[in-house]
Amino acid sequence: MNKQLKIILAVTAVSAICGLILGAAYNQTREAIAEAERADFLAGLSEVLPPYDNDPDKDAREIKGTTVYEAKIKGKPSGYAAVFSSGKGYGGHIYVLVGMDAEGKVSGVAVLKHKETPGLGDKISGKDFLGVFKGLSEPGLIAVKKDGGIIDQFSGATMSPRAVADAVSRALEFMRDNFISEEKR
Amino acid sequence: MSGLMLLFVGAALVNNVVLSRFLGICPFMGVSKSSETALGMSAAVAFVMMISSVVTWIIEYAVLRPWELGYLQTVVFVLVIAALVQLVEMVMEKTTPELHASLGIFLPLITTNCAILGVALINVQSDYSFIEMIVFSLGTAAGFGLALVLFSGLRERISFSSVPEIFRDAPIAFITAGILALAFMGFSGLVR
Amino acid sequence: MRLSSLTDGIFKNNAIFKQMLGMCPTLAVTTSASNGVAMGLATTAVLMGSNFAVSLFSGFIPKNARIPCYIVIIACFVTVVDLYMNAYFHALHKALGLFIPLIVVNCIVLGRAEAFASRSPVADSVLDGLGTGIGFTIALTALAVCRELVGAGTVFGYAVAPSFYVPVILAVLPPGAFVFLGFMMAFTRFMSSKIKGGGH
Amino acid sequence: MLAPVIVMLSVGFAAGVCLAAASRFFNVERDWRLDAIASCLSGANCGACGYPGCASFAAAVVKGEVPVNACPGANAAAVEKMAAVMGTEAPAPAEKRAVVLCGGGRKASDRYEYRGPKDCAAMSALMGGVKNCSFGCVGGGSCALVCPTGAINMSESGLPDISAELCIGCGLCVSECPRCLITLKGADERVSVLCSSRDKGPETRKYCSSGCIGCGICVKVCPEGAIAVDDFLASIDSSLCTSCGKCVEKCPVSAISFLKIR
Repeated sequence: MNKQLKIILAVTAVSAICGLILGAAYNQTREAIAEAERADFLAGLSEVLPPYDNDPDKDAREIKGTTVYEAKIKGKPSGYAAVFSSGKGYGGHIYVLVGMDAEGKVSGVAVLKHKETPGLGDKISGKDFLGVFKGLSEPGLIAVKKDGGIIDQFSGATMSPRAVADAVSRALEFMRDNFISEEKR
Repeated sequence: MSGLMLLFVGAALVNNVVLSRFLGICPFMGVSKSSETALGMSAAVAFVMMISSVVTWIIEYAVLRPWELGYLQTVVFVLVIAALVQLVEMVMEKTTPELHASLGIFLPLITTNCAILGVALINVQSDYSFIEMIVFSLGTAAGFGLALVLFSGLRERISFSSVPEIFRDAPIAFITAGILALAFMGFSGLVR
Repeated sequence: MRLSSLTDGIFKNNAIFKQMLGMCPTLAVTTSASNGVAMGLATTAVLMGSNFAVSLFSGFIPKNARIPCYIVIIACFVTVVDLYMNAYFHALHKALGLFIPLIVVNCIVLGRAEAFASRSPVADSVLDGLGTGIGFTIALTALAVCRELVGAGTVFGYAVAPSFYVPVILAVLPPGAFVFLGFMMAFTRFMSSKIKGGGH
Repeated sequence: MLAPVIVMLSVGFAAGVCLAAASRFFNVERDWRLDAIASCLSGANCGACGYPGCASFAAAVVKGEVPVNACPGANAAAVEKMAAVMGTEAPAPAEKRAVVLCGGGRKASDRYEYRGPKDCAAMSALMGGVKNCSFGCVGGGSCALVCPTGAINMSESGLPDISAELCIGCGLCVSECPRCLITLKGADERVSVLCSSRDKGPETRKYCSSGCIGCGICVKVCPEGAIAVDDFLASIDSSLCTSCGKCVEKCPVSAISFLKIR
């Protein structure tokens, strides 16, 4: 009998100890991780949004299920940003942070999370690719050349840039509809 | 229904767990010397993969998500898989001793078989429903079995051909696997 | 405390070329040299830690329950490393994030734990972990450099190949991984047979 | 803080219970003698005992189907240990070692320059064989390839060098050699004629410097009369031979020599 008991005891004890260690480690690192991720996100925001003097992630608003971060200068809204994702990526979902200035033009794009093939699709997080989106104001035009847009895809990897373009155009369209009043559009 | 079929074909052929996701290569290379062990191994892997996917899916949605213990995911999944493999090893030792002997070291290695943990994690991370999870695991197990049996057939043929000294056994096996992977790449684009 | 447990892991008993373990990350990760190095170092850290923990507890764990216990210890160790790295070395974690869960299912770690650590003293186990880790890193980086050079014309991200060279994308894709590893294994076997004085 | 510990505890406990239950129901009662016997065997699964592997040979021994010394690879110590496990007294070990009956190799001249797969069957079939001597070893190394314990490796002299320690007498090389040059010799046979050429003396002399020319000096000099020459080839009767070594000294071409003992 004691052979079986020893097995139960051993597995349970080891698991419990590991649970304890993990719980402690998680608690100890929880704030630090949240802090680091927030800093990361803020860095992404500042890169994407035009200059601002408020805390965009605090002035966030929920519109139709999407959180939109608002950038302000002395109280006057100077830009908006939102996270959009596209499932059309080669490796799966691609999460993109898109920034728009007060006139409804793209002020910056950053790729937050993607699982594209390293060395191939992951060029989408490169500065030169994302720079292409800056200044565009027509959501319809934002697509890869193959699909009639103006964004040029990389050789050997069309799915990743197409997914990013799709996410950016949807984000721009969403923000323009909600924030840019009729006459400026 | 067609969505599920696409999911199955996608898991089995398009992103085959071994040839394009690179999961489960160690047993794939180790056991594919003869096709009976290959069949035995893919049956064992399929069995463990199915049960572990179901159990891990239930644990994820019943325990880990409500109590937001996301960080425990890897440890709990691995524990479940390891216990299952140990179970399969004992059952096999009792019921089919010769197959157990021929699988040898590779039976415990199923535990670290990246394919099984990989499938469990993918099921959870891509938020598959219960049915989708079952179909995905079945597809992946079928893909693993297909690749393994095909490859063991190839390797049996290779052992008869005269291979230069330095390429014998492992290197030529990898190069053949590369060509097989190339063939499987033909499936990409079949499912989008 | 035999030094051989360190040097074994690097040449004589190299994880990838001789033991043929840890193939999954080897093929998946070596698309760029920096990934290769990062994965190698992360695996070395985990290998040393888990060998240490396994050889410490191996006395209490009965034979039938050895695999679940060892793999839980390894997974726990990997998750702790992941958490702390995410908290305090966030930039490094963003680069490595994808690879750390891969280490749990890396056959080398459990392979060494079960084959070596559970049967030898703590000091030897840690040394073996270090040796195997270094051997793994060297092999991984070598493979990664070759694949990146052919596949993207760059090494560690710096463009090296002459301008007219058109990178062969296949080297970075799955089939290329298998083929490159096959040739590399043949090459190391060729070298070791040369060093051993050209056996028959 | 408690949540993770509770979760891990319960999952661990559940896994432990399943494992414990499984280890009880699926418990395979293994006869302790099986492992004890298997540990004395070389584990090379060579099949010389007629069983598909050491595990099934051990099972046969435990069932008493086969005597303890039926494994040619088991040396005296191993046979004694197995006898102790089985409770029978230890019979004489049937320890056998492979020996190559040819002393030529590089010393024998080549008929032509051979370029092709390194395989004895091919090398000895092509136009009467690579060597001018149509009886001797062609040095293809097929015996080395087939040896389960790696006891044979081709030496510089062009002949297979069989290490007495590693050789377990499984006989796989005997059946592999196309010219049947390898035989299994017991521990008691200490001296042997390392040549198989049945050509006339001057013939043999022409193509091999250490081939037996059938001169018969060894027959005259052997005190026990254990040596006889037929078809110009000397052969030693091991039952009469006391391994005094006189023939080894007197042989003009040193074709007779002592065998390496364990």
